[in-house]
Amino acid sequence: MNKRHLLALAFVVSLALFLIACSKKEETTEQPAETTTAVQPTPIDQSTVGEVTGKVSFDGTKPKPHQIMMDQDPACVKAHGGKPVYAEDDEVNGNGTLPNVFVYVKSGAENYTFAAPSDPVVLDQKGCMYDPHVLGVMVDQTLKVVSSDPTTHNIHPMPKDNREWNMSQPPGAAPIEQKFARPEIMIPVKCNQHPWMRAYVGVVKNPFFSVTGSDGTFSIKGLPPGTYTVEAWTAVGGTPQTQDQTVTIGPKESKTVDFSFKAAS
Amino acid sequence: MPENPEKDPVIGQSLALYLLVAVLVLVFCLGWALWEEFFGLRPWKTYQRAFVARYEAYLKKQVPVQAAKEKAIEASGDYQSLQQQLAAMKNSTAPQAKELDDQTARVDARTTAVLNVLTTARAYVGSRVYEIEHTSSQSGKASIQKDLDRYKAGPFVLDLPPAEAGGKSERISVNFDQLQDEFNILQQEKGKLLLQKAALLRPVSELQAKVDSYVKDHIDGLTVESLRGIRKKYEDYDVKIQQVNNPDAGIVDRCESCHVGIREPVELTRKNMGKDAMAGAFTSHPDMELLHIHDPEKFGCTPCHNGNGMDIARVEKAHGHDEHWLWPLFPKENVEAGCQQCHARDMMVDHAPVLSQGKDLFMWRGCMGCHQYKGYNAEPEELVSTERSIEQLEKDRATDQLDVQKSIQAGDQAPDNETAQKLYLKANELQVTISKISLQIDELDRRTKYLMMDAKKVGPDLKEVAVKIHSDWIPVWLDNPHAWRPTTRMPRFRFDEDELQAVSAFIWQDAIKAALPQQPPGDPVKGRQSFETRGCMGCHSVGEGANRVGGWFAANLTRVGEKDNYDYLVRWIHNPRERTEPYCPYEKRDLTADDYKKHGLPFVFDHEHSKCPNDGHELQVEQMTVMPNLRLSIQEARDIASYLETLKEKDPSSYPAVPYLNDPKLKEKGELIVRSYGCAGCHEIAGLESEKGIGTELTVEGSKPLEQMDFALFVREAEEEGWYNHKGFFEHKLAQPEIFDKGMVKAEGEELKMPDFFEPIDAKEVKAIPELSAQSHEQIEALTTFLMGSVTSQYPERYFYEPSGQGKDIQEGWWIVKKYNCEGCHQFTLGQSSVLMTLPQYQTPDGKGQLPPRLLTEGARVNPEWLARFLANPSLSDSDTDRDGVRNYLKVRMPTFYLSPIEVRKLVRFFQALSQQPIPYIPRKLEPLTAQETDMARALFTSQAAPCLKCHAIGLPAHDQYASAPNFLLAAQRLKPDWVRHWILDPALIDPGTAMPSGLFKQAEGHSVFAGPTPPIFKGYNGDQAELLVRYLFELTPQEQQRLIQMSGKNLMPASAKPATSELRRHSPHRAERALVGMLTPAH
Amino acid sequence: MDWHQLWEIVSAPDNVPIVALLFFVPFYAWYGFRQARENDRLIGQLEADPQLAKTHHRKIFPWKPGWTKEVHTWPYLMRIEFLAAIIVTVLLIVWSLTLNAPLEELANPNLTMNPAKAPWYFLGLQEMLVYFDPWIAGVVMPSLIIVGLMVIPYIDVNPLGAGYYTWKQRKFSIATFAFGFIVLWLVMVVIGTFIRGPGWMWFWPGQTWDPSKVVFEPNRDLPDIFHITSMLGKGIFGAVAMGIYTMAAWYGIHKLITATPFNRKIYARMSFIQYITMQTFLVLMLLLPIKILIRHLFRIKYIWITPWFNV
Amino acid sequence: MARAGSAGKAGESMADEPSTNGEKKGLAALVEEAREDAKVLKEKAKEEVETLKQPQKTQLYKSIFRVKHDDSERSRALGVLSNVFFHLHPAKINRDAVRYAYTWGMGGITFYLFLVLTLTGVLLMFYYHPTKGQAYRDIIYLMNDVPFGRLLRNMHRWAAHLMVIAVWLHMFRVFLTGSYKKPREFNWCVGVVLLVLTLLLSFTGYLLPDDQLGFWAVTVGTNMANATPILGAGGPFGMQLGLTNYNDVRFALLGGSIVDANALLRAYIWHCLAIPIIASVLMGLHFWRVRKDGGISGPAPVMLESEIKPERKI
Repeated sequence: MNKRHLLALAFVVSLALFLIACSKKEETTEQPAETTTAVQPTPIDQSTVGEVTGKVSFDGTKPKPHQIMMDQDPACVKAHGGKPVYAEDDEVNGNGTLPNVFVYVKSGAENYTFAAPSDPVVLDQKGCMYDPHVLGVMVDQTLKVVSSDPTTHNIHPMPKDNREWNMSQPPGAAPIEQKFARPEIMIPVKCNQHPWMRAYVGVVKNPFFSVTGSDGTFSIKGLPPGTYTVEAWTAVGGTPQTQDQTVTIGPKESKTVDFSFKAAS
Repeated sequence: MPENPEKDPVIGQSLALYLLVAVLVLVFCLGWALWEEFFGLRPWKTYQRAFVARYEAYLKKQVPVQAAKEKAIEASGDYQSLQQQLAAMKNSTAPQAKELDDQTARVDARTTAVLNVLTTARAYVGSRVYEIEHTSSQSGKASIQKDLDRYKAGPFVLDLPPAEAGGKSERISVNFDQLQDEFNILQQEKGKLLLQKAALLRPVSELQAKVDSYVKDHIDGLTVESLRGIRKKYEDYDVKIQQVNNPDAGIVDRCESCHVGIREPVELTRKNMGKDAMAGAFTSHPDMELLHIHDPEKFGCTPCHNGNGMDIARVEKAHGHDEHWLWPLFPKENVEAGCQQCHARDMMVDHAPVLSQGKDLFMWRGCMGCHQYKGYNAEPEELVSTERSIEQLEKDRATDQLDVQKSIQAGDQAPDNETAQKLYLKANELQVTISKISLQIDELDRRTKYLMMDAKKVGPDLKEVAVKIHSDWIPVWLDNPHAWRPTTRMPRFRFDEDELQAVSAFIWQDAIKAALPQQPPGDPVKGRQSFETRGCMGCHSVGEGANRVGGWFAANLTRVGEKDNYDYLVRWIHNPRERTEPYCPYEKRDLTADDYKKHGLPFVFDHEHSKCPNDGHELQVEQMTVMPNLRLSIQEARDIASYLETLKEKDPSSYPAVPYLNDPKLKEKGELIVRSYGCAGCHEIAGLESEKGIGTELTVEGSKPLEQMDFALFVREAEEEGWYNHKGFFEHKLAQPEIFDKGMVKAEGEELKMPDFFEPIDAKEVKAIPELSAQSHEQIEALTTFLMGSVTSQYPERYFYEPSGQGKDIQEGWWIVKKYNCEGCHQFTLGQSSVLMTLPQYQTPDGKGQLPPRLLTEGARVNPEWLARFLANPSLSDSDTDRDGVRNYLKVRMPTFYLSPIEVRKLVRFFQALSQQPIPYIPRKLEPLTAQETDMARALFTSQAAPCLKCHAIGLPAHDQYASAPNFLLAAQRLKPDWVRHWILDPALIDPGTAMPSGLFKQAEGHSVFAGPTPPIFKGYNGDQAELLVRYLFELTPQEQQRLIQMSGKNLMPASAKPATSELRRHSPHRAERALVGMLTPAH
Repeated sequence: MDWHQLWEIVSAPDNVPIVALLFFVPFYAWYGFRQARENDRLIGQLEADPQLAKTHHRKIFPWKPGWTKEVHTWPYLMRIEFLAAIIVTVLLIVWSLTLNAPLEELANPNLTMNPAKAPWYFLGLQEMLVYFDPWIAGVVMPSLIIVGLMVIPYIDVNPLGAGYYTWKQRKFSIATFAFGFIVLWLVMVVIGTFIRGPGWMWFWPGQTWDPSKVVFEPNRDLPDIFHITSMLGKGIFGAVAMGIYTMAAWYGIHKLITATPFNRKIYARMSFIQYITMQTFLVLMLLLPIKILIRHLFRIKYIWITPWFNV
Repeated sequence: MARAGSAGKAGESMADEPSTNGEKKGLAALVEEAREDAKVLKEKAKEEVETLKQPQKTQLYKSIFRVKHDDSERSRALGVLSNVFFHLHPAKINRDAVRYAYTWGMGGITFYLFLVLTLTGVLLMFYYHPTKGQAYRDIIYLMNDVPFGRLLRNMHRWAAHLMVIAVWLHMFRVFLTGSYKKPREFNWCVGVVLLVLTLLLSFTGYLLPDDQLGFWAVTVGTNMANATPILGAGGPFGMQLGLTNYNDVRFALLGGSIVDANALLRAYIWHCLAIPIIASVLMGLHFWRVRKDGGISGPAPVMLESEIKPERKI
């Protein structure tokens, strides 16, 4: 072997070594963990908020009130002292307005996040009827079901999007506390032992909702300026129906939105 | 030699340049070959490198995300308290552990000292013992022994370190035995110490394990530690062929050489693996659960997906898309075809909805009417083979009888007693054999009967056409059934006018002529109520187009009044299995009243009277339809029929008259056509009952060589357009069967026979694949998938899914479930929804309460013997059949399917198997109630707080009108006690969404205790109260129930209850629903 | 024109040698005949000038006095051999790297290939199956070809043209061989490869190979034209027809080999056995094109029909 | 044993020597002696390294290459003559015989291709089992797994095709140059047999992958054998001679009535063993005859018509 061969070999070996050295893994560093914090409510400038108010009226012939026969459970009959009880869905106020209408901001508030209030919404069972008949809760807000009756009830919400449950509540038992994780309009609630009992729970993501009372009015306060779709839901006459309206609110503005329902055919 | 004036061209010319160039080119070629070997044919190397890079990058990104999640979990209270607990425990055990460790160390030191001496000594002793054993002379042995004894006597000097903390070292001298003892003692001592330490630390280590796995158990995804582990694995990744090799099945799959991430524990999507086409190769398997069922190490990839698992030199080759590869990769939309070759016996394949749909469609669409397919429509074939067996047995019996005679005769004349006895014995044996054969024949006879009960036809019985149909309507229907009823499964045969007339005439003249009893009209309003609530809509629909409501399984009934006789319709609704005349397969004709009269018998035929009066063979006594009997009163049947009549769009008389129907010449021609088109595959037709299907057998159609598929004139076109493959053939054939007649010159009657099952959206426009509705496309895709998977497998049969036991029961059960459309009303698994569940009248809270029971845990719920009884007769009563045996409070009713015992047995086993319940069922023995316990149970049942009797029926009509749950009296026979116990504790766990509320019991001191206020008698009771109720329910007698009712008294039923109002309420549970039910059917 | 199909056939890996042949054979034919022409010119010169004939080195390759008459094999021949070996190797490697040897589905006796073709070099024989019964095309003919080739040296009595290309001196033998090799063998191979499609039917280049193609193939024999129906009549008629053909061909060939004075000179050198042998092979060889023509032009299947064999 | 024993004893006595005489000589003398030996060895090594500069003079070289490789006439001639591979060639040839225009080189190329085929064929045999089912799998394995397997198979296949072409062209050239004429008649016949063997080699190889292509090609081919007159069941007089598909010549070829496992084995044996051996022998004969018949035929001086000599009668 002569000198040239040696040189060539040396070259090849050194090249190989160099390559090996270069191919060493680059230092793998990991970024520090980003801290994911719990959902913070979007701050709202309270000085600019507006308000939507309105009235829900009823058009056409009033539905004939249907008497509820509670003779299945004497305890229920007793609670009403023998007075006839009528289905809430047939109720129309004396002034031609509708009670039990759930009015809420359907869209327009998606850019805001809201924390669920810590106080629960209470649903009472009184005289084998739900009180209130229509109610709204926010997502993850506690719904507290209490019973003032001497008979056993079971509370059976039948949602489409949320998880279904069905709990028995004997007289004097502790209140049942549950939450709904997903927005849903409306969740019917029933008692399998007293089939006439019916409540509707609206689960929404924002606090902008209201239920009309005996005067048929509602008001939604604390709305930041913007354009909203407001929906009214009612089960008047027995069949659920809804109406939409769009409303734009300027800073500190107060707008009126009126709805008018007919009994479903 | 003279001077060369010119250079010699041969010698002078140099070829060096040429040679050089040639050699250079050669070297280049060799280099090329090397490149090809290492890179050109190894594209997977690039894939793997790319994968490793991308995967690493992705993992790197994932680490902080998961770290944050971990932090959140570590911050949780549970974890913190665990940590504190652990720390406290560690602190408390630490000093003791240290002490133990120190002791161990001292023992170790002493052991070492002993061993130092012992090792040498043992080696010496060992060698001497060997010598003794191998020395032959006794004296030699003795001398070595002596030597050895001297050695053993020692002394061996030991320098031992201190035994106690702070003790002194010692020096002792011992003999060999003592030395060994010393060592053994030390060993024992060490063992004890170690055990002590382990016992001390066990709770600590258990808690430690809990803490360690806490994060892993609670995190969504992988922990940072395991992510790092994966990264480490890939840091030193070795690029090489990744293959699954299963020589047992001949599987060599290298798919994972490119699809590296298919089994990675991290879920990889296309999105996070890059933007180029390669990213598609790096995703995780979309259904990891499938991989858990089918271990890739055993099954590889190609048995399910097809492709060429071995050849990974090119992507197309690996996917088997090159010519001459028989198993190209299944396209995405037909990927489930791969399941079929092993799951051919399953009607329902989990994880494969498309394939399952295809299997179902093959039955529902009536494909099996013409095309044989192993497993489908098995009854007729089995019937034939059963009859053959009977014939053979009868022959054997006759021979045996002759032999008996002969043996006896021979015995009588035998020369000696011994021989005679032998012959008599033989005669006796034969007589026993004959009895056995006779019994076997009886059994087979019964089997024939059952098989005839189970044999069904896809289409209606055409023998009844004359009593059922308005004659003018027949050609209208035959011309294009889809035009008349778009959703029908009856396909369109491409009849021309002549054929149409001939077929119509044949069917009309071939049918039975009889008179039906006249039926008075019913009340259509009531009929509509019944139709919408009795469960008819689980299979049938009404309304057309967008207005269509109801099930898909059976006919749309909107226009049924335009074609059917009212009288026939009433009979059909009242009992669809009722036949005008029974059919005798032996005589191959329908029997008339005369046949019965001849033998002095009344013209009565049903399952109890199913033998032919002429020859004693089993008759077909019922319509071969799957439609069940709803056990409605004749009045309700009239109401429903009247209601259906009101839906028709026009009067039957408005169809053009068809005078030719009675032309006898047309009949002959018609029969030929009907025969050649295989109509008898789906319909019962007089004279054609035993016709065979006219189509090709399709069991292994997917592996039929392409060359043998009849592409007709479309080979070139198909090749150019890329559908010259099985998929293309099936799709085109299904979408438009006549396409392969296009351009062909054929004589009349030679055209392709397969009818059009799917109607083009626009019939005028002729296209290779006509435009079909999305639903048709879906069905074609499902059927194509099914057929593509129907192959002769190249894998050993032991790889097929052919389970025994419960797996087999489930397999067989699904065939029946699909056959009778049980899923129209019932839910078997949570993902699947019944037809009724989707109907509007069952959407409201009260509507949901009216749904038929879900059968999620049916096998665990009911006693199989009871279930068999119930399936055979759901009214559970022989006299009062217009009721539901269990849930009479529901309007919807479990009908009678007249299942044969074969199918009942299969269904019962199916339900038991679905719930992993053993068969036979041996009930748990329940402890009898003491008098005290009976009183307690009564008290609980009648207390105001226990709502059981509010919903559960008790047999009193005034109470049961409100009932929404079955009578407890059924429990003992119907239910299994274990299930009942679980059920009353928390029904929502068994049947989510049930009306039965949870929270009736709470746990206290290891027992379940009633949640409400308990009656005073329970004071001091320590037993399980749920178990008490179960025991009470299973002991419940009618008398006891009466007693309960009396005890409850007013609580159950107020005196003020007025049957009139309650009747009204019962029928309209809530007004909202009532309104909806009205909206269901379109105005007319 | 179905170019796609044509391309598919031409580019099928196993057909590449035939495509190569289509270039090689014309090239080498031209290459050889060019030298033949030069040689013929030289022969003409020498015949015209006997003086030159005595001094000339008589080759077309240049030669100067003083150049060595013989050269060493090493290196002058061997270097060419090495070069050739390298070039062939290169060719093979490139070919092997670019085209994969065909591998089809696993053999399946139940699935007939359409067309089922013999290896390309036997396609000439397979083509003969169209015109002759298998025993002739498959057995007799190959045997005749082999024997015919082997007798060539023994019946070619022409002493001229040994060791150099010439046309002038061997017109008849070269024409005959070229006819046999190029027309009867290579052209048939090409037809068998490119023209014969499914069902061994005739498809012009560019015509679509359609397996379902139906062609009119009347099963007509020569005796049928003359309305001979009895088996015996057919046998006798066939024998007579064959006899007439043999006589005619014999006579024609004889005329041909005694056409020119030079031919007659060669003929005179032939022994009787040589003459008979040559005539036999030539008559048989001529039968081939005639049968092909009869088949294609008149659609006649057999000439001679006997209970044992048909020709 | 005895030998080993005595060697051992000798070794012992040698080892004993220093212990007895050591006292006398002393350590210094021993070192001196060893140094002397080393010197001699070094000299020798030096010498041999020197000779390595002229490797052609080493014993090793000479034992292999018997002649000098320089440009001298003698060396050139000996280089050919003394080489077993080259001695097929004469030492000297006609100057024009090297011309490609005349020979086309087809004979040599054919032989070269035969060598290539032998080499690749042997390698292929390592991976191939001539059994039904396994054969096809082996080919798949060869194509996908064996290093250079694909190249190997392709080369074998294409070299075979090329060989057929080369043989045909070789025959064409031989005919055109009239090289079969006296005295080369017999060698032409050998050539014809070699041509047939080449085709048979290729044909028997066709079946070996056991794929559709080979299967049907061989089916077509052997069906012709079935039609052989007198020997085949389907040929003329076959039936009359009582031949069936189970006792005729095709059965002998295939070892069965259809192309199956036996046919595969027979094809394999013919392809790998029998025909190559026969062909090699005949090739040797062919080459030997070329030499004996006076080397290659030309280019010969043209002959004139006038020079035709009268025929010599036997």
